[in-house]
Amino acid sequence: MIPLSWYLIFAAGLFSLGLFGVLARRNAVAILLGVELMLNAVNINLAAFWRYGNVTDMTGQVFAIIVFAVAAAEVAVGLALVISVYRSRNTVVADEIDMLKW
Amino acid sequence: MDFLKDPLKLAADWLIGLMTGWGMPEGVAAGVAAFLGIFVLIAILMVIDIFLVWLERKVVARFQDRIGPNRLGPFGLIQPFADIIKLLIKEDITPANADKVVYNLAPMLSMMSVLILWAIIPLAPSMLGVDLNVAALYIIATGAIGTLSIIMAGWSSNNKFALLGAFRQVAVMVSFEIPMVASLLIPTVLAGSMGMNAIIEKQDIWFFILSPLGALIFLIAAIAELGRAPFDMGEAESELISGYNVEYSGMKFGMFYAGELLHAFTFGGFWGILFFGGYRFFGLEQVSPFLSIPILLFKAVIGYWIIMWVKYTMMRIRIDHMLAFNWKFLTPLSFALLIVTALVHALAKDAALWVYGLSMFLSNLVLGWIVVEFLRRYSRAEREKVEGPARPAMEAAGH
Amino acid sequence: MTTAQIIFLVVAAVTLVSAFMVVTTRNLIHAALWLVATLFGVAVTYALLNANFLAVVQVVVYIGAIAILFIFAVMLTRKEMRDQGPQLNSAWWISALLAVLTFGGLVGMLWGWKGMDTLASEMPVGFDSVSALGDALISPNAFVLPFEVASVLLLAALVGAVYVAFNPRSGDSRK
Amino acid sequence: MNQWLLIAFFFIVGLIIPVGAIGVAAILGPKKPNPVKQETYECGLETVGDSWVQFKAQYYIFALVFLIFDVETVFLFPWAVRLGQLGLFAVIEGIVFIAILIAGLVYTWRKGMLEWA
Amino acid sequence: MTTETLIWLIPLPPALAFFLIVLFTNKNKALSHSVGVGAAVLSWLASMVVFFRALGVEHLGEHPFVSSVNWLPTGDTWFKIGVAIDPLGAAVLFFVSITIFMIFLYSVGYHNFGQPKGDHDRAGLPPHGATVTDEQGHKHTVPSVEPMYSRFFAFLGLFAFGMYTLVVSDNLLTMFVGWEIMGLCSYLLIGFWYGKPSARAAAIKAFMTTRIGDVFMLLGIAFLYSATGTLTFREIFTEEMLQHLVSIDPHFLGLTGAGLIGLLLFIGTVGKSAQWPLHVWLPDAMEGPTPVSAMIHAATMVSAGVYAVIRMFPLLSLDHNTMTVVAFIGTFTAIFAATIAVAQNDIKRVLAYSTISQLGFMIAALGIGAYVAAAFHLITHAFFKALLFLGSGSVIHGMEHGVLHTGNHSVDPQDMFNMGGLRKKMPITFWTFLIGGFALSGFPLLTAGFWSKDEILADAWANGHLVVFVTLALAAFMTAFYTMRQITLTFLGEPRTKEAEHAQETPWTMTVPLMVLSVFAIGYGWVGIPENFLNLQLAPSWFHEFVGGTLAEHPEVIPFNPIPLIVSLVVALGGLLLGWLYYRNVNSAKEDFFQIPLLKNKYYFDEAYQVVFIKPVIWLSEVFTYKWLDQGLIDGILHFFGPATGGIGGFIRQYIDLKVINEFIGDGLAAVTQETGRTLRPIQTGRIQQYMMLSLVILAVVGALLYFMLGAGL
Repeated sequence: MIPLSWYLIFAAGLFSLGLFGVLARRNAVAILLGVELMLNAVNINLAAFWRYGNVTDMTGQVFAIIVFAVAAAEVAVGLALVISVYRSRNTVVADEIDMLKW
Repeated sequence: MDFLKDPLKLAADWLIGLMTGWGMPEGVAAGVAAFLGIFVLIAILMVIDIFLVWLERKVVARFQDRIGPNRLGPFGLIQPFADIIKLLIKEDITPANADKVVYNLAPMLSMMSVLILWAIIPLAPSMLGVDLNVAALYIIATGAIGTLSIIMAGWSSNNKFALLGAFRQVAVMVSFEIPMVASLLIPTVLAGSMGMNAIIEKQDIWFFILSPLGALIFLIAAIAELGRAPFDMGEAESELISGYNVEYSGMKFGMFYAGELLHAFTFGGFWGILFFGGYRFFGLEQVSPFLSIPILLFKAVIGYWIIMWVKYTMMRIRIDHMLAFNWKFLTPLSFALLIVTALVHALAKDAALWVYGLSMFLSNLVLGWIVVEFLRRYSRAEREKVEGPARPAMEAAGH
Repeated sequence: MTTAQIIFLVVAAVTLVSAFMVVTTRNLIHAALWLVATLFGVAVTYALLNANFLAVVQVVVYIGAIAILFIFAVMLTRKEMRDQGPQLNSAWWISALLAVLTFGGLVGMLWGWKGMDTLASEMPVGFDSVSALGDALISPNAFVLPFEVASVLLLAALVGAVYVAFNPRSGDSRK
Repeated sequence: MNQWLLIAFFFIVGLIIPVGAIGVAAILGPKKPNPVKQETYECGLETVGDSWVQFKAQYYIFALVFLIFDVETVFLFPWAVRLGQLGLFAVIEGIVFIAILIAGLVYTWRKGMLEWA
Repeated sequence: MTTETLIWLIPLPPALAFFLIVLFTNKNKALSHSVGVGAAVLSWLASMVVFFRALGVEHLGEHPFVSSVNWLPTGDTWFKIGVAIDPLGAAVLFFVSITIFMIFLYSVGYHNFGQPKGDHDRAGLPPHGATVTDEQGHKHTVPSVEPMYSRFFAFLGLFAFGMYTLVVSDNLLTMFVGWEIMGLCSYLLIGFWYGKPSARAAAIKAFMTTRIGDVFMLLGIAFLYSATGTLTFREIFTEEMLQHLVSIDPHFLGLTGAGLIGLLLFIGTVGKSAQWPLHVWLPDAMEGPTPVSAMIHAATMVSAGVYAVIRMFPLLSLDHNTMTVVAFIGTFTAIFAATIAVAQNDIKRVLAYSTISQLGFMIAALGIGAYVAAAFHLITHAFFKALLFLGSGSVIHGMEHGVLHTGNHSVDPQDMFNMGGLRKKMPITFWTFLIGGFALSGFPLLTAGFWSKDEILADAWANGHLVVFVTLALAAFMTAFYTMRQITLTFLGEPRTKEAEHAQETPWTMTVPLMVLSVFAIGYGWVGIPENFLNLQLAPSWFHEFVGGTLAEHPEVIPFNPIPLIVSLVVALGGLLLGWLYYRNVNSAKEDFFQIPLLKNKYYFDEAYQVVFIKPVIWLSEVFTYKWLDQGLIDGILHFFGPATGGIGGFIRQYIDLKVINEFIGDGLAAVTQETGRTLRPIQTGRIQQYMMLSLVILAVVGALLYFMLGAGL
C-alpha cells in the first residue's frame, strides 16, 4: 500500500513548483497559475491526512471543499484585478505593475 | 447463475477462468476481463452512433417533408457507413501555424468526453459500468471536459471565426450548465443520493411526475449543453461557418460530428434515467437484463427523438437573448424550483406516497403557473414598448 | 510494488511534469492547458485516496470553471496573441533556489516526523463518503457555519470581481 | 479502488477509439499539403486582420458568474444528498445559502453585466 | 458680702478701669480720670473693710481669710488658685491701697488737668506749655495739659490691678502673674513719653533687668512646684513639707533644696527691688512722670519684691547660706546706694538711690532674721518715700512754672543747684518735704522712719551681726546727710536762679496727698513702738503682735538694749546737722566737695554693664548670629547653592541637554531613522514577487532559527 509520506512528498514537490511559478513568472496571470498549483498541493495534503487519519471524521474533506471555494474566489478576484490593471495600464507583466512602489 | 439473469457475470467468469488458466494472476485477469467488457460496450456504442447518423438524417428529412437517404441499402441504412469510409480516406488538412498538438487533441477529447459518460449509465439492475456514488457530478465533469475540447479546437485552429464561434459556444454551454446542475440536484434531493442506481430504485413514482418542471428545465439545459437546435451558437452555419470545427476536416470532423450525436443520445438516455425511471418498466426489468436494456434504449430513443424534434422545429435564438433567457429566467427559476422541492420534500416525505406525490406535483404546477403569469406580463410590457399601446385600443374599438 | 503504488508513481510523475510545464512554458494558453493536465492528475490522486466527491468536484470546479476562466483572462489581457520576451523574470534563479530550499525544508521536516510511514486503513464497508460529508457540512453541530460563510465568501468574490473588473469608472468595461 | 479502475479503463477506451479512428484516417488519407490549402478558411476570402482578435469582456463575466455558481452547486450536492435525513433545519440552511448567492446574481443583473452586447 | 468674695473683688475695679479707659473713654480726659480715680477709691474702700475685719479676728495667722478655686486640671488633681489675707497681707494691703489712691489723685494735678492744650504738644513728649492771652491782652505761657492724659490713667489702673493681685494671692503663681503685670506697667509708664529717646532706652533697660531677675524667680517656682507639687503658701509652709524641701539635695553650691529655691526667688526680688547687681534700672526709671516714679519706684513695685521675700521667709530661714547671701546683698546695697546718692544733683535721682539703700536695709533685716522689723520698715518707708517723691514732683512742677514764666527752656527744672529758697514760694511742699526727709533720715522719736530703722539696728545688735550693724549705721548716717543736703539745696537759702524766684505752689490736688502721706509718715511709727522701749511699756507693740502672727512660731521680742538706740540717735542727728552746715553756703555743683566723679557716675556700673553684658550680647546678635551665622553661613550656603545649581543647570543644559539629548539622541536618532528609512526604502520596489521572495527568505531563516533553538523536538 502507499505510505502517507509519498503523498506528502508529492504535495511538497507540487507546492515548491507552484512557489517557483509564483516567484519566477513575469506574467501576472501566470503567477495566479502558480498560486493555483500551491492550493492544489495543500488540498492533496488535506485529502491524504483525511484518508490516513480517522476516515469517518470528515473534517479533512470539509476543509478541502472550503479550500475549493476559497481558491475559486481567489482566482475570480485575482483575475479581475489583473484585467482591471491591464485595462488601465495596458500591461500584465508583474514587474511593471509596481504602482505601489514608494 | 441463470444466463438470462446475469449474462455479463457469466461471461466475465468464463473469461477470467480462461485467462487464469493461461497463468495470469487473479487480479490481472479480473482487470483484463473488465477492460474487455468495457471495450465491447464502447464498440456497441459506436455502432449505435453510426445508426444514429442515419436516424438523424431520416428524421430531419421527414420533418422537412422529404425522404432522406434511401439510396444505399434498404431505407438508406448503408449511407452512414459510406460516410465513415469517406471520412476515413479523406485528407485532413491542418491549417498553417495552427497549434499542432492542441489541434489534434481537441477532437479526441470531445469524443472521449461522450464515451466516458456511459460508465455510469445503469443498463440493468446488476449490469452497469460503475456504481459511482457521485454519478450526478460525474455528468457535469464530463461536460466540463467537452467544453475544454471546444475551446482547444477553437483556439488551436488559428481562425478568427473558429475562435469566436468556440468562445460563444463555450459561453452558452457554461451559462446553461448552472440550470442543468440545479435540475440534476432535484432528483438527488428526491432520491437522497447521487448514484444513478439509487435514483432509479427510488423512482417508484417517476420523478417526471413529482417534478415535471425539473425535467423540463433539465431538457432545455441539456439541449443548450449539446449546442443543438435553438442554442446551436457553435456551428451556426449562416453566421460563423459552423464555428469551432471550421478548420477540421476528415475523421477529426467526423469525431466532432459523431461525438455530438452520441452526446445527444446519451443525454436522451439520462433524461430517461433521471425522470422516467431508467430501465424500470413496471417490474419488467427484474426479469432479465435483456429486457431492461431495450427499455432503457427505448426511453433514450424517445428522449433523442424529442431533442431532434426540438432541433428541427425551433429556429435559432440570438445569443444575447439566449444568455439573457438563461441568466434572467432559467437560473432563478431552477433555484426557486430547487428550494420548493426541497421544502416540500422535507415536509412531506413521511406522509403517504400519494400525498407526497400530489403535493410535489401541485407545487410544481403552482410554480409553473406563476412563471407563466410573470412571462405574460413581461412580454406584454415588451410588446407595448415596441408597438405602443395599439392592442387595447383595438379592443376598445369594439372589434 | 503493488499496482496501486505503480499507478500512484505514474500519476505523480505526470502531474509533476505537467506542473513544471505550467511554470515554464512561454505560451500562456499552453500553460493553462498544462494546468488542466496537472489538475486532472490531482483529481486522479484524490481517486487513489478514495475521496470520490473531491475527485469529481476537482474536475468540475477546477477544469470546468477555473481553467476556462484562466483561458478567458489570458485572452482578455493580451494585445497580440503571441508572447514576447522571456517568460521568467530576471531573478528566476533565486526563486528556483528558494523553491528547492522550501522543498528540501518540507521534506526534511517530514522526514523527522514520526507519522511518516503510516499505512492507509481499510475503508469501512458501506461507508458513503458523500453522505458523511453531507452530514459534516449540514448538521448543526458540525461545519454548518463555514457552509454559510462559504456562500458569503462567494458572494463577496462575485461582487468584488465584477466591481473591480468592470466598473464603468475604471476604464470602459465594454472594451 | 476498483470503481476508479473501471473508470480509468473507460477513459482509456474512450481515448483509443477516436485516436484509432484519426490514426486510421491519417494513415489512409493522402497528405499533399500546400500553402493555399492550408490557409485559414474565411469563406474563401483572404484572411483579414489578426486571427486573435481582441476579446469581449462579457466572456469573462459569464465565466466568472458560472464559476461562483458552479462552486455553489458543489456545496449544494452534499446538502441535497443529506436533505432527507436532516429535516427542516437543513432545508432552511440550504435556502439561506441559495438566497445569498441569488443576491449576488441580482447584483450582477442590476449592474447590467449580464447583457451580452 | 463675705470677706472672701470681697477680697476676690479688690483687684477688679482697676482692671475694669483700664479696659473702660482704653476701649471707650480715652477720648474724654475728664471721664477717663474720674473712672480711674473712682476705681482706686473703690479698691481702697474694699481694702479698708477687709483690713479692719482682719484686725478684728483673733489669731488671724492660724485661720486667715482663705478662698481658693480649681483652676487647671493637672491629671487627676486640680491646680488651685485663690486669695488669702493673713496679718502680713492685711498690713501690706493697708499701705498699698492708700498710696495707690493718693497717686491717682496726685496724677490728676500733675498732668495739668483743666489747662489749655499745648501749642505744639505732640503725643509722646512732655507738655511744653501753652500761650494764653488774658483779658489785658498779655501773652504768657501756661503749663499745657498732658496730650496722652487718659492713656496714663489706663496704665495706672492696670498697674494697680497687678499690685492688688500680688498682695491678695495665696499662691506663688498668681503672685508671679501680678509681678509680671507690674513689670509690664513699669515698662509702659517709664516709656510713657516715648518721644524722648532716653525714656525709651530707660523703659527697655528697666524691663530687661527685671526680666533677668524674673527668669530666676520662675526657675525657683518651677523647682518648688516639681518638688512639692503645689504652690499655695499654706501647703508649702507645713512642717513636713519644709523638712521634705530641706532633705532634697540639688548638688548646687552645697545648698539644700529649700535654700536653692529661696535663693532663686531672692534673685527675682533683687531684680525687682533693684538690689545691688541689678539696680541699674531704677535711677534711669526717673525718666517717667513723677507719679510713676513715686508709685512704682518708691511705694509699690519695689516693695513688692521685698514683700515676696518676706512671704517666703519661712522657706529662706531654713538655709543658713541663703540667709547670709541675703544679708550681704542687703547691707552692701544699702551702703553702696547711699554713697552714690550723696553725689547726685537731680532731685529725683537722689531719692531713687535713697530708695535702693532703704530696700537694702529691709533685705539686710530679712537676711539677719529680723522678720517683723523688715515688714515694719517696708510699710513706713513706703509712706515717707511716696511723700518725698510726690514732694519733689510738686517742686519740679513749681520750677516748670518758673521756666515757662521766663521762657528759658535750657534751665533743667529738676537740677537742685537751679533751685534754692523755695520754702517761701512753696510752703506746704516745703513742710511736707521736711517731714518726709526727717522720717527718711530717722529723726528720733517723732518720725516713723526712726522706729523702723531702730528696730532693724536693734535686731542686728541683738543677734550679734556686728558687721551688718556697723555698715547699716554708716548707711543711716549718709542717708541723713544727703537728705539734709537735698532739703538745704532746694528749700533753704536764696533762689539761685530766676526760674526759682518765679516757682509757684502746686494746686490742691497735689498738695492734699502730700499732707495725708505726711500724717502717715509720722503716725504709723507709733504703731510699732516696742513694748520694752526704755522698759517704759509705752505701747503694746501691736505691729509685732499682729504681723508676727503670720509665722508659724511667733518671733520672740528682743530685749531692750540702749546701745543701738544711742547709735541711731547719733547717726540721725549728726547726719542732719552736718548736711545743713555744709550745704548752707554751697551755691553750685563745682563748690560741692562730694561731686566725686566716681560717685557721680554711679561707680561706672552702667558703663561696666554696657561693656560686660550689653556689648557682647549686641556683638553676639549683631556680628555673630547675624553676620556670620545668618549671612555668612546660611546665606552663604544658599548663595553657594544658588550659583551652584545655576552652574549645574548650565552644565546640564550645555553638555547634556544640548549636546547629548538634542544632538546625539534627538538629531542623531532622527538622522539614524532617516538613514535607515532611506536604506530600507528601496526594498519596497512595488514588485510583488520580490516581496514574496523576501518573505520566504525570512520565513526560512526564522524557521531554521526556531528549529535549532527549540531543538530537534519537532
